Amino acid sequence: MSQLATLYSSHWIITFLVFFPAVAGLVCLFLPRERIRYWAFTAAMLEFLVSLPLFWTFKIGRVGWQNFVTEPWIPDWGISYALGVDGISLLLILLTTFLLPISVLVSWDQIKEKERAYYAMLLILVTGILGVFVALDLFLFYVFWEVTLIPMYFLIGVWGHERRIYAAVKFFLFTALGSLLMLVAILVLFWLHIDQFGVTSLGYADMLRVEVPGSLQYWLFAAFALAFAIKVPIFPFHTWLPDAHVEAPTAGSVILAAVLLKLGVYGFLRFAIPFFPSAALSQTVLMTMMALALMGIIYTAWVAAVQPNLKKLIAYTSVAHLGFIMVGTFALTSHSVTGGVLQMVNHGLSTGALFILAGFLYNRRHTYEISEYSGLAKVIPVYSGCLVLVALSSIGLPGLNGFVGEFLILIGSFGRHPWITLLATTGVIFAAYYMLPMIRRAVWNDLRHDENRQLLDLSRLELAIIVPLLIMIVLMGVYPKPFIDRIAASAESLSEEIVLIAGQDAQPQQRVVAGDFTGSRAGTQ
Amino acid sequence: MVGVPVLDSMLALVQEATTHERAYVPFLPSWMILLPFIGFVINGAVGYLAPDRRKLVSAVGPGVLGLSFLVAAVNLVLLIAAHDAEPVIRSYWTWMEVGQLRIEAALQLDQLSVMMALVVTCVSFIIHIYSIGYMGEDPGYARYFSFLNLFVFFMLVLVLAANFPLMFVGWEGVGLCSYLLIGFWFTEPAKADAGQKAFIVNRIGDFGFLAAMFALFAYLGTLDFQAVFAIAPRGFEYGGAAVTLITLFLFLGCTGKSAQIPLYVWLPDAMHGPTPVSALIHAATMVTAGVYLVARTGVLFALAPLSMTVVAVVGAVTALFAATIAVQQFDIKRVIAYSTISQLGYMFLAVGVGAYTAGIFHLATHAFFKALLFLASGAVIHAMHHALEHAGEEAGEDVTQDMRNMGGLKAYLPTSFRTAWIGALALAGVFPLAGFFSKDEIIWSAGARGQTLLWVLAVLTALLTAGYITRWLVMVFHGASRVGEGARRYLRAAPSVMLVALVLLAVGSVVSGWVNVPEALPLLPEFTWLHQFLHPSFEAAEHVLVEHMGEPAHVAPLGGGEGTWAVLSTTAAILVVIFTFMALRGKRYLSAREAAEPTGLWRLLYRKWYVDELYDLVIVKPFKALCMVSWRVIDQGLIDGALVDGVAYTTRFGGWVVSRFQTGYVGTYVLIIVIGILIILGAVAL
Amino acid sequence: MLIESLLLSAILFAVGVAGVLLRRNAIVMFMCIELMLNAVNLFLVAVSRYAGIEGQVFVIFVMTVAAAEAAVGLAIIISIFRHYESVDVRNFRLLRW
Amino acid sequence: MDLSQIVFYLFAGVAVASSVLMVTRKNPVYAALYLVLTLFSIAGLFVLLDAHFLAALQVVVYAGAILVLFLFVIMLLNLGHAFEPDIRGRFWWVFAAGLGLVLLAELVAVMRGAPERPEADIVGPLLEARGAVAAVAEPLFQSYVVALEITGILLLVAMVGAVVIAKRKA
Repeated sequence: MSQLATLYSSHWIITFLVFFPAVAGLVCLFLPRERIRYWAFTAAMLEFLVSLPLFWTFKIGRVGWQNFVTEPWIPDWGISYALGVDGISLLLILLTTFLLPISVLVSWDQIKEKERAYYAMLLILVTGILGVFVALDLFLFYVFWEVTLIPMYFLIGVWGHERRIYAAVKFFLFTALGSLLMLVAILVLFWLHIDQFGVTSLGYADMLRVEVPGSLQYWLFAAFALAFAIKVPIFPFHTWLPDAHVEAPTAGSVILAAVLLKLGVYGFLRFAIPFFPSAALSQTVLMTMMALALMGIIYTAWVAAVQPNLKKLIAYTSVAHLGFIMVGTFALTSHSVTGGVLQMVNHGLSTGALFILAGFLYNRRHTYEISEYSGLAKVIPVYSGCLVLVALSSIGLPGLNGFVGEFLILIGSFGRHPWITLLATTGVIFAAYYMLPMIRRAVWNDLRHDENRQLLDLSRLELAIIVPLLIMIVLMGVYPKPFIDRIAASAESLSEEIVLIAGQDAQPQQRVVAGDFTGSRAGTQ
Repeated sequence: MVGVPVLDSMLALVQEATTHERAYVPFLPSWMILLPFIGFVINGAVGYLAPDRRKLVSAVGPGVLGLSFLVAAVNLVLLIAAHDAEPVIRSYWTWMEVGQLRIEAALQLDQLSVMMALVVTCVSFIIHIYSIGYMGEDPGYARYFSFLNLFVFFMLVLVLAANFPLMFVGWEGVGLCSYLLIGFWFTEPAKADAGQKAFIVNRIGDFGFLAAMFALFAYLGTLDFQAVFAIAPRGFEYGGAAVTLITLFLFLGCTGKSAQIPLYVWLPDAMHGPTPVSALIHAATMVTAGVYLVARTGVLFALAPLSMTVVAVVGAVTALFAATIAVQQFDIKRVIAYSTISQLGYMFLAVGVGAYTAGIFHLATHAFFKALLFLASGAVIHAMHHALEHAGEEAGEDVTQDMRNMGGLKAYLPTSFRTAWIGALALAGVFPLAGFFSKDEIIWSAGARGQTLLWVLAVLTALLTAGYITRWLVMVFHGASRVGEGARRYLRAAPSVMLVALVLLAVGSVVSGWVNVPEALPLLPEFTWLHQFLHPSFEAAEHVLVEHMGEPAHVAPLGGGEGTWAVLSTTAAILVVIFTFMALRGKRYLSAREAAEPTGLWRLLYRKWYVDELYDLVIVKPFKALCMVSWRVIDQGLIDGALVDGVAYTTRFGGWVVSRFQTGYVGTYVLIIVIGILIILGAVAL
Repeated sequence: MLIESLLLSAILFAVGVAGVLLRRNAIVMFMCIELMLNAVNLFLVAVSRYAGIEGQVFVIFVMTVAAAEAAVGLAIIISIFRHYESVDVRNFRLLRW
Repeated sequence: MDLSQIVFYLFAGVAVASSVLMVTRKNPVYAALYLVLTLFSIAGLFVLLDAHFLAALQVVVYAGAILVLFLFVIMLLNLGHAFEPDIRGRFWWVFAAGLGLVLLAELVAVMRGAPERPEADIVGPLLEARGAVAAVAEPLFQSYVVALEITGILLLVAMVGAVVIAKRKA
């Protein structure tokens, strides 16, 4: 037992988690076709089971890195192999490994051609994602960041639907554009570090120490922020997402929505904001980011409300949800950041489940048009029950997971930005406005299409896919404390440190609450 | 599950409590909530796995509620025995905890919450019994009961929660059940639409609730009821902007849930649900949650006189407004629905002038007589539906529920007829029925707090109420029968389970008023009992009120004491009832198919002041257009078309231009190479 | 003689370029290219007198490459001629995407 | 003006004249022969410029082998008759000449920087000491031996390639 405990506090477990999927993916290429999916599932399940104990071995309340390692890799250029886990990345890692076997199962009967490459891509993608979450060296981070790009491109472009090429190219160009600018910014940081400390390094902690002079900070922040904003995606950069989702195969959509988008928020939390705190928290930048996030919440909710295509609707709701998370991220209070990280997980579960359910419908009728379905509750009640439950979780019904994250984000942000939070809160109204009509049109009403009369309810395989998600959705709504506990310490120290640094650098403009929200402010005892 | 030994121990506890005075120790509080949830799980499972096991469902659905009611009753007795007990908080687990924020899954048991829990479980239990008969032949029987149980679960969470977020869980949860139950017969688009409307309109209110919570936390650093109410008088300046905004946000939540102006529009549509659902959710329990919330947070409202005024004014105006609409409705359920909105207005008027007990009192009595009225109309609809269906005529909702198609039903449905009269008179405020006591206290309180205008509105509403409910009785039960010859033969009284429920509620409608006999009418040895019982819950709020506004007066705006006005008002109500009855009894109504739309002012009322049309024109349509513009013009046109694809097309065009040089002829390439060399060399040479 | 040699190589190169532009016969175009290569060779040799023997070494490489190029090029011309019965460059426009 | 300079100008004149004729003659065979003449002149210039070995190579490889190959191909393809002129129209005459002149001007402009009188002749003494062949061969087989080997491979590849390409398809 103690050996196991030692293993789980060492970096080897993380190293294994990161690289095992890629190795398994490569093995896929050499197996007979009919055995690929079994192998992929075994590997995915192994990955998940190995990752699971991390949840308990993670030391709650401890600030700083766990399972940390840093070994020189290419010392001439200051590149090291540095990994570590903290409260912000832990749940995202577990979310990724949790969704991996589910994605494999989702693809089970859906992917019928080029299976070898498909499962290889899926697994390699997970390596990239996990790598981004744990990398603590900018070079390593950038490599993993780019690794996520290519498998996703192929997943959409090869196994997608009709307009897959358009969507894949759009996805690729958007994301590549952002990451190239980020590379430039990383290089600038690299040179600044050499100037200031005389040694080459790209390590995370070293980069934090770099003093970036005045206006350069804004430029570098902009470069990082663009890369992450596209990934999130924040308002004007969001148009690749609906296309990518609509065209991607179900598993692609699941991974894309549930985990890949989180890389953007994670990037903001881990890199963009801590590296350039005074730029990020300067009034102009902060207000711009908040305004864009609000646009994401409100405007995309409007757009989602009129979507005729189920997957597009879900995609737009993703943008809206991530708007909430961005508000929480930039409000930078311990509550809002904790809520933001928790909401990333919640959104991964609910939106992942929504995409899976949309995929189930697609497998039956080969269309995502909502108008093609009606009265589903009558033919496939179990499916409809799942869909309603997941939709409710997505619009933040208290008692289900979505509420907890949203609540923490908003209650945390209110103390610092009351008016912005109020505007963001209107999102809950619009959430009902886009989700319920979809439910009404698809699930309620009478059967209007004869094709739907013969629909089969969820099969055992499909139940096996969706039930774990539903359990998590309810569990995280009713008893989110264990999850919050793991996030809170890191989120708190992160937000406090950044606000402190930014406060030293600039005039403390955004610390005061009550002046904004007129009235007297009482002591809080 | 609770078995017989538990019942024994329950009895022992009650016995002990009534004989000795002792500190309040809650009796199985979690089971009160858990029982309906267990019912939900069992019925839900049956609904999916074995929808035909109706017996099981009939036993479990009402059974869990009965047990839950017993638990609530025991708790009430225990509370009564322990005079002025402090609230007891039972915490089960920590829901969320980040830094300063700590939200427990905790129940608060005090006079107010246990009293509410008792009303909720009692009315729910009776309505569950009624549903056995009413929904007996529905294919979604198990699903219906599982939703209904789930509703009671959430309602109890709402009532018993010890902090705002947990209350919000119940708050949204009951909204969800309301959504599911309004749209219970989801295959009909109108019903699915109505459910959706209810949910979305309620969400607007929920926005207010959320915002209030955020602000409360920002100012006070806690969301537990006890802590908030303890800190608030010191933490907030009296009448300050902060507390005013917070309470206004809370009240926005209330207008949504309790169907007040401006968010009342969903409630009439909610009548599309099964009638027992209308009785339980949209009359007796859920819609009163707003009143409960204002009463619960009385301290905060007391600190914000402006919000108090807003609450009272909105309440009074809604009361009158809805009553006017009720006068010209022909749908049997819609009349009562508008009546509900109107009565809720009364309750808000009460809590808005600081008469919290009066508000809760009316809430309780209203729960009985309004549920009774709904269930009686349910019995009528059931009979009409049955008759028309057997006669082979069209039996849609618009036919079976239109009062112009009824009339003279007293001969066929005697029990419903008698109980409906009890309910109607109670609603009209006729002595000695429940409504008399509670409504009278509200009107009196409004006057006593010096709100003369609101007092006038309330009195007017009372007269209108007596009028429209008499009209309702006459149109349904009296006069000549307008039911077709063929169908009339099939009119049958409802199953006995339904009648039992009617009788039980009728008893409640008679008795429940006597728990709070006013001081001015010394009819019982112990007057204002409810007031005294609830005193601990409202003590703090009343203290603040008295401190800043002084004691309420003892004379009405036009002079005269409480007793005088009580006698006056019941006399007036009786007169209006008699007058209306006489005036309408002989009137001949055309059946719905032949009747023309009313004209003049009547049409304005018949069309509900055109509010739905106005909302549609001013809010819904522009908003839909806005959504469409956002998508088509901004998202697809501007961002995706002009910017994203624009860049792509520009690049592609550039590529096309350059590709024109790729002629494939060696000569062209040579030429281009040479020109290139010349240019480079030229640059070097110069 | 350095200046003169350089000038001569420039002239020969220019003539070669003009020839390539002027002619349509693939073989003659090839010969013009050979001329240009020789101009460069001349340049290298002229400069190598003062810069070192490497210039001459380099000319050897140029010659080899020229020989290889001539061999492959002429082979291509033959195969094209087989197809089009012509070596006129107007007739073939294969050098496209 | 000493003898070597006279010879230089003689060869230079022949080279320029024959190259111009090569470009302008219609018949490919004539063009090839004029090219041979040019190459010979250049070989002569090589001698004057102290590159005796290269001069020999020029005559043997270029004039001897490559040009024979050209002539061989021309005759193989039976192009010697010039059924139609392969020279472009009048516009192209002017255009090509113009471009050529511009190029010439630019080359001259670039080469302006060359020293009027270079200070030391390096190659002359080397040839004296080592002999014409060894002077070139030593760097070729020592410093540049890798490049030389690669060149050998290039020739092999070119040979194989030429055979494959020119082979008549079955």
